[in-house]
Amino acid sequence: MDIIHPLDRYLRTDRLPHIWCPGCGIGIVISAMLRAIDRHISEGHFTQDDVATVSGIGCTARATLYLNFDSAHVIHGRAIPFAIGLKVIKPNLKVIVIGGDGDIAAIGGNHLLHSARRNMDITVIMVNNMVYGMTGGQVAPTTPMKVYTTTTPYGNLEYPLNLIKLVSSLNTNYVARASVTHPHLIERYIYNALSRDGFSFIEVISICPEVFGRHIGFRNPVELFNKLKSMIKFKAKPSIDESDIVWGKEIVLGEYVNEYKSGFIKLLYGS
Amino acid sequence: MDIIHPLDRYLRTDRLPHIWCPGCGIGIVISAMLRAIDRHISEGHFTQDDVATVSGIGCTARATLYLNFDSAHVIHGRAIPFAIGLKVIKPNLKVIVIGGDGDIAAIGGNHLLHSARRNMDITVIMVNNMVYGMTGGQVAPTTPMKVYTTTTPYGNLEYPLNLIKLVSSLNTNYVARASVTHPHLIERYIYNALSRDGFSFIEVISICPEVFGRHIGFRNPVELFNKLKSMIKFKAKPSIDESDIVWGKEIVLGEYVNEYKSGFIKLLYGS
Amino acid sequence: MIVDRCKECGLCINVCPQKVLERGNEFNIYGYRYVSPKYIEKCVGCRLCEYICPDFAIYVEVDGL
Amino acid sequence: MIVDRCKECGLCINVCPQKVLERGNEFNIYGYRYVSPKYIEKCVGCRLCEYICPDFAIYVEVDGL
Amino acid sequence: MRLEYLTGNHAIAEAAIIAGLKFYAGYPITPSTEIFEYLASKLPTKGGVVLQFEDEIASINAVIGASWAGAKAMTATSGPGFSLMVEALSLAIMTETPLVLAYVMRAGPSTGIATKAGQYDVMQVRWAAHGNYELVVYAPWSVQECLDLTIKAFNVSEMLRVPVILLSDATLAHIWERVVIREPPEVSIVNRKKPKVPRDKYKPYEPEEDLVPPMACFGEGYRVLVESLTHDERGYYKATNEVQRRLVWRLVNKVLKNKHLISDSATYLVDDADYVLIAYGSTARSAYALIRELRSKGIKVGLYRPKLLWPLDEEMLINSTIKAKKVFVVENNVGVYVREISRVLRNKEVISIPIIDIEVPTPDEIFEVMKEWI
Amino acid sequence: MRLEYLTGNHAIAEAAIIAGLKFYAGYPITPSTEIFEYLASKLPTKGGVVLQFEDEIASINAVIGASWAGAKAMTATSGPGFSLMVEALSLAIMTETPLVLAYVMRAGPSTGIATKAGQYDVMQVRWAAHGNYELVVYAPWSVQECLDLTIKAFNVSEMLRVPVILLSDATLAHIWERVVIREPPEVSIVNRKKPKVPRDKYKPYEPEEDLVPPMACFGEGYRVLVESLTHDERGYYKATNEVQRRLVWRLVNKVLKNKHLISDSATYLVDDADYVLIAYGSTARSAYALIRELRSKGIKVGLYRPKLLWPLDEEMLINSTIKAKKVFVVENNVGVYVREISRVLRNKEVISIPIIDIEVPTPDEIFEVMKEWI
Amino acid sequence: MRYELLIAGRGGQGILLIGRVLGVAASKYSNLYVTCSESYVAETRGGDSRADLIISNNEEELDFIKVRKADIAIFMHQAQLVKFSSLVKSNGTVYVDETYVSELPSNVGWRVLRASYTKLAEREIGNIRVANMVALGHLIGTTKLINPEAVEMAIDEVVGEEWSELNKKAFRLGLNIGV
Amino acid sequence: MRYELLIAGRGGQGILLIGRVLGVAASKYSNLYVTCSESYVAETRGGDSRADLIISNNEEELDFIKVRKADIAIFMHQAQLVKFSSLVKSNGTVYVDETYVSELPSNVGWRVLRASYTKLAEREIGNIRVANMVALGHLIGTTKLINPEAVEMAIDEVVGEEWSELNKKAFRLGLNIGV
Ligand SMILES: Cc1ncc(C[n+]2csc(CCOP(=O)(O)OP(=O)(O)O)c2C)c(N)n1
Ligand SMILES: Cc1ncc(C[n+]2csc(CCOP(=O)(O)OP(=O)(O)O)c2C)c(N)n1
Ligand code: SF4
Ligand code: SF4
Ligand code: SF4
Ligand code: SF4
Ligand code: SF4
Ligand code: SF4
Ligand SMILES: [Mg+2]
Ligand SMILES: [Mg+2]
Repeated sequence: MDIIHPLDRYLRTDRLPHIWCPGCGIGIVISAMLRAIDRHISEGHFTQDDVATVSGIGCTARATLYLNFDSAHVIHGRAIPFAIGLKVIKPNLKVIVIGGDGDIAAIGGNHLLHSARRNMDITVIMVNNMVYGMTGGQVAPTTPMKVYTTTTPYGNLEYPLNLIKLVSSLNTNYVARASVTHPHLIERYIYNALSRDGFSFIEVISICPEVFGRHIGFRNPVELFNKLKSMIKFKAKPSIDESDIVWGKEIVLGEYVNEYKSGFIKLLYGS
Repeated sequence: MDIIHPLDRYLRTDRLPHIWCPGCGIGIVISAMLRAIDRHISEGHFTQDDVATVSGIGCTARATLYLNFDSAHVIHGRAIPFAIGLKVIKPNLKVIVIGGDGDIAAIGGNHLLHSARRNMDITVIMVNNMVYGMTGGQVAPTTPMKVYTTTTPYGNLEYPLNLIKLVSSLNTNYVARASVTHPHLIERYIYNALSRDGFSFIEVISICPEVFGRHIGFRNPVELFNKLKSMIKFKAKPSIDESDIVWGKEIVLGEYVNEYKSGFIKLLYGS
Repeated sequence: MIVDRCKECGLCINVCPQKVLERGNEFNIYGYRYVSPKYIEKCVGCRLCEYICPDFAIYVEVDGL
Repeated sequence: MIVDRCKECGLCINVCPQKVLERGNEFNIYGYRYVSPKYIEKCVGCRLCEYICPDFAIYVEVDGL
Repeated sequence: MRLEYLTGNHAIAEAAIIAGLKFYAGYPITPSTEIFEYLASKLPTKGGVVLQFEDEIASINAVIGASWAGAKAMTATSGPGFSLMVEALSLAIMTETPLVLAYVMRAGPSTGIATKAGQYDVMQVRWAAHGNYELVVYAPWSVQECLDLTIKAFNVSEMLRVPVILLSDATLAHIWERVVIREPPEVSIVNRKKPKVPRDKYKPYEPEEDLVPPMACFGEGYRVLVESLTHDERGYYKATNEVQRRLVWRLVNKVLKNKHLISDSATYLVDDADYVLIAYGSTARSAYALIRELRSKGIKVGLYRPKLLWPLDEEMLINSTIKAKKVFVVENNVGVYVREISRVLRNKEVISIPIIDIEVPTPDEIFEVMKEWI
Repeated sequence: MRLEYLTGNHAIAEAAIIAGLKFYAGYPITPSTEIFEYLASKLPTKGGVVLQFEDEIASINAVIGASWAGAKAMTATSGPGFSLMVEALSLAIMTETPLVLAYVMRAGPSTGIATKAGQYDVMQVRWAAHGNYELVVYAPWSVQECLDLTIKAFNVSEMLRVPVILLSDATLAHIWERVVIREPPEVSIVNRKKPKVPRDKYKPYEPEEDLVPPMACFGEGYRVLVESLTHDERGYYKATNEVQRRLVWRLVNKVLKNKHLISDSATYLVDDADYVLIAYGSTARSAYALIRELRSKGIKVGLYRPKLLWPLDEEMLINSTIKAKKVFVVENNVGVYVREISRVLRNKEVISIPIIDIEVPTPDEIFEVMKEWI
Repeated sequence: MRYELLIAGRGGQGILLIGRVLGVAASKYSNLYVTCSESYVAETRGGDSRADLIISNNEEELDFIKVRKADIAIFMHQAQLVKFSSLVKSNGTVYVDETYVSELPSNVGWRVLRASYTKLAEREIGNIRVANMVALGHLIGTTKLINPEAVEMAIDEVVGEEWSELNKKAFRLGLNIGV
Repeated sequence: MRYELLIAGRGGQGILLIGRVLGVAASKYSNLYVTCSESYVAETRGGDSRADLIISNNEEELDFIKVRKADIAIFMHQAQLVKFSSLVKSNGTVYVDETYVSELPSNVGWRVLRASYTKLAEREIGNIRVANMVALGHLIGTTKLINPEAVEMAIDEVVGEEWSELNKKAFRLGLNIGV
């Protein structure tokens, strides 16, 4: 395996190019995540062998296939319990769950809720593209109201889930929102998440030009990117009340919860 | 069927006495619920034939067996989707889900979350006895930390779920907490919940002398009742920040969310 | 009182502000010593006992209203 | 550039503050006209292109540091 | 009557509308999703409701609820989703809830190859739920049959108060064929029996002679009781041998004793056949092609094709193979339904031809194995 | 060696500890809960972890994760819970994850009678997951066997990298019996094979001659890839016929070809028997009692008792019934495993004796049916 | 040697404890094989409680897990005696607690041993809850099924330290009935 | 009458649309029976795209759902011609888009009809995306498999109003090749 790109050592380069469509935001997230991990590794906090990535099924979930860590690409919605099994047995592992909004928040919602409540020591990175990408554009719990999708051809009637509010209502150590329009923030938040015990959650607002873009009339990646960018606001200390995504108007990025309580693993094994 | 007790018309009296242990709080909740329904019926808002009750499995869930409405006693955790199926097809029904904390918040947590998010027009009454009663005393997501149960014989390590916070983080119309120590409040909140569209959620703190009582050394129903009563605080307009249950110290009752947004059914069918 | 529904839990006795109720000495068909309104003359009709009874065993009839 | 990884999405062109990059005219083995750093002399090494590329196709080597 | 050019998935959706579908709940999964999407755009125009839920578990439970509200209701899924629906399937069986489930098979185990076909799940569909019961499973082999058997699935489901499964696969789901569409009164549509007695005499699980109880629904004033516990005719829980036996055997027998009403199969040139090929679903197309080819070479082969997969019509199977010297069972899996065939054809040589092909076994692949035996 | 007086559920838990269990995840369900509770109090003292999850789905997925972290891991459940675990069971099969699942059957369908027994789920346990595969199922008939077969279940699971199911029932779960407990080295404990090649040569799904790949776990530096999609030896997704065939057939054959290592059954007086009763689990106790009684009256009956229910050891079955005039299959259900028996014993009269009894069929009940045939 | 024992009474009379102690005594301290199946109705007070034991010195003899025809029975209450008397052999040995059993079936050839276990427990030990151990003592003392020391070890193990002396006292009381 | 048709090319060349239009034309407007199975690789651009059609006037003749030996084929690109040429009968009729196909296999007896569909589309219609309809026109014009009016009705139905004129124009262009 030739290493060319600076992140290639973390990639199964023999499997590139990946399956993601041109301009899909998922690759941006993974790239930022690898830089965050790389920084930890180069700072000596852990090694490449200590990292485990776990994902369910979906476009986002495919990420683990390309990563040169111990990885698991399991079933739709169940990455979190798999990850907990790993973490409890090998507490030294840095266990990272990567998944789409359907994977993590629809079918996997209950595991998100309860692992957050337990302050279980894993990091969950949810790529929110506001749609089911892999299956071709159905409504997601994160889809803005009124949007036409293949399963809501008369417009979505459901209020979108605010993951920041949900996860912050639980007992977690870290909750942040980033966006693919700002890769540095993704990197920083993932870095910060990996720097602590307990449960950490990062929502990354992403672009899916192929499917979501088509639904809202922005098939061109650059246009969709710029459209998203226009809604983004960054706040150093945002309040949870301002976390609702108002599509077309405002999406507030920032670290919403930032604490250092004991995680579940410490309670289980002692320190 | 002779009608003796004023609520007997709402009961399948041929099945009484019910299975609940002496002093179990569930009966108090059901009694209050029937009074709330009776008030609506006597005020002409709906009829006995318009009421549907649905439950999963658990001691609490057994309630539907005794109720003289169209009722369903289905499977563990799945009362909410069943109820949605009913409501969407027969929007005139007043659909009430009754369940334990395990049923609604553990295995059924995802359905709670997403139906609340949709502001789906059903009323969910969750009896929180902080334990799995029916299966004999295992830890529940609501069990206070450190409590010894049959599956946490070394003490519960998990932070208990605050349902009020969770449901309030979603898009619901009504969120309230009552307690079996104050039957009037249960009745009033259920009455209020049934007076509106959209999703309504009532948590009732209950006593399970048989199992939870045994775990914490309060097997006697009266003692457990008085112990619980000593923690109860009522607030007319409580804030969500004070909704955490601090077992032994403080449990704040009140109406946490009280809104009249359009429910899902109205969005679906128009008004 | 619907004696065969009473399970002798004592909650009604506990909440009655007038100390009207007492555990009886007789067993119902399920073997519980059901509650009886021993000092019924003291009852103020507050219905707390009815509302607290988990077994639909006790209810209050207010006469002469 | 790792030309065979590029998918012609244009995001790098969009974010480059210096307008260094342009869509090329040649096809890579997957049929995409990959990006090329046409005005590389203008590059300030900000790495925005590297960070934004979803395909690990472009990276920046900063010489002489 | 009208002509359409549709895929298998479209035909299932179209048929559901014709059969009177009023509620669809689902969760997207390849290769079944087009059923959902087709209905999402069409059903609301016919007064029905289509909802996407948070997962398959919610979907099927909502379908059960909707059926109890009086609607004809369905869902569609594939392997991983079906596996999640199994617990509720057992509930539907126990509570005798009419519903239709379209199961579009893909290559497994686990996530496998989502876009590709196989017939791996033909045993699963029969045995996956806990407890003993009979349910009804139809397997179409063409787009036309996707349509016809879906209508039949609804009818049987309403008639017997039993979940009915339409078992398709990824290949059938996505081929396009001409279909003839007939609407009522050109096709007959069956609706569940309603109570004939007044409310106070009605018992929700008291069967009539056909072993099927009339069904009152929510909001009709009958105070019905949907009960997942072992229950008597009133729906009251009873933990006794007597009640358990009566209930379980009735659930089984109401399907078996009415088999004549639901049975469906096709034969092709079996009368003089030395060899009978047995195949179902898309694979039967390949077997059929091979038979046509071999017949043209003078080899006497025939086809027995069960459309009703479960319960298998044993009599039909025996009669259709009575003269055959050998019976071959061709499946796009490791050879599983063949177990059922050999169980029934005890005195016949039964040869399994399991051909895994992510599209569909080809006639040549089948012949490759078959030729060793003839 | 030590003596204990335990219930079936306790014995399963005790055996798991002896076999090296390090992780239990579960969700309470009658009648399996005592396994969980026993382990919750004992396993932490042996360095293991016991966790209650939000549902059965989370539980089994956590078990799979823990197994990939290198721990021996298990869960226990009953019908409704098992039905929820099926999707992940398919994942465990696909990813060749060793795990043990104790399935304590109760009366179904659906919620049924939670506290009471039945053997309804003996087909479900084999066929419930989507996709084709073989898994291993043992059925004990006594508390001692709950212990012995649980240890065996762990050993086989590690040896073949396959989920193994211990199939008990509500009756067996709660009877108390004397058990002899042996710990290593008195019993042998098998651990999964580890890679013999360096990291860069290692392929997580490359089998050795026994068709089982050595298993590197997370955190051991091998960069393993757990893959639910159809995958090649490296774990790379490949949607081709070739890869799908190779994988599916290997998953099947690694169990079938190693059947001699896992086979287990018992016979009692079959050598001269005119009639052989076949029974498994708690019902076999009743059949055995009946045989003892009939033998004392001079009637030549014997017992064949498969302990390995799946895959059925066909050879053993045939050999054990070779002289019998008639074979009776006694089950506490509507008669389901008998299908498997008649499939195999093609030339033998096979009579089904299905007796639903919420405790266990009695010898008298069995004889009542049997006497019509002898 | 193979015995079937039936122990029955009302919930709350400690029926299952008799079975538990007997089982431990036989299997762990007497090298006997035992199968015990317990049944009780959880839901209402005063329902049936019953333990079926098969005890043998030969493992092969442990077959059906329930009592078919009991060699020995203890009935602690009239209701269960009526309900289960048909399960006892016509020449079986039957122990009854006269406190709660007043009528015996007439048409059977049982050898009946009786005493007022509950009253005895109340009077001699001051606790009616150990009436079960008095009955057990009576059974062991008269049948010699198991060595009394084994039973006492079993009591220690099953009931826990706090209550074991009290129970053993009751057991010894029963042992000496009629001696 | 039973024909097997194979239509193949690269993703993006509108292969499936040819199949779709043919299918509708045959089944809805010509009273023929059709089976069409489509295959394509979604994941990377320029992968294989292929439609297999069986067309017959007798329902009984619709058996295997894929092409075994095509009577007629359209190859829009060299890569797929190479890959799938073995699926065409040795005496089959083959249409090739000369724009992208330069070499034909020599050892088969195909009747080859060729034109530069893409170039024609670009030149005459001003849009290379309708090259597929040019090819279809060529096929219909020369085989008379289906009435051209039926095809035009199918085009109207399948491509939608906005694009139907353009496509029909291309189709007619193809119809007239070599006329
Ligand atoms: C149990 C189950 N149900 C459904 C599916 C089909 N499925 C695969 S991915 C997916 C959703 C993808 O959406 P998301 O998680 O948001 O990921 P994205 O593709 O948008 O990154 C679905 C429904 C499945 N694989 N398993
Ligand atoms: C799928 C499934 N899992 C587990 C069970 C067993 N079970 C029945 S009730 C229950 C929990 C009861 O607790 P809760 O919901 O809090 O109700 P409570 O009895 O406390 O009122 C469980 C785990 C089941 N019936 N179904
Ligand atoms: S479908 Fe959307 S989310 Fe999936 S790879 Fe394409 S652009 Fe990305
Ligand atoms: S176990 Fe607890 S919750 Fe259940 S009926 Fe008894 S007291 Fe109530
Ligand atoms: S109604 Fe009477 S008896 Fe009941 S609580 Fe009030 S005062 Fe006491
Ligand atoms: S509250 Fe009801 S059940 Fe309890 S003692 Fe009083 S009357 Fe009896
Ligand atoms: S690194 Fe150079 S090429 Fe890249 S974005 Fe910055 S200026 Fe442009
Ligand atoms: S961002 Fe990457 S993939 Fe996109 S055009 Fe630039 S180099 Fe190519
Ligand atoms: Mg998504
Ligand atoms: Mg509870």
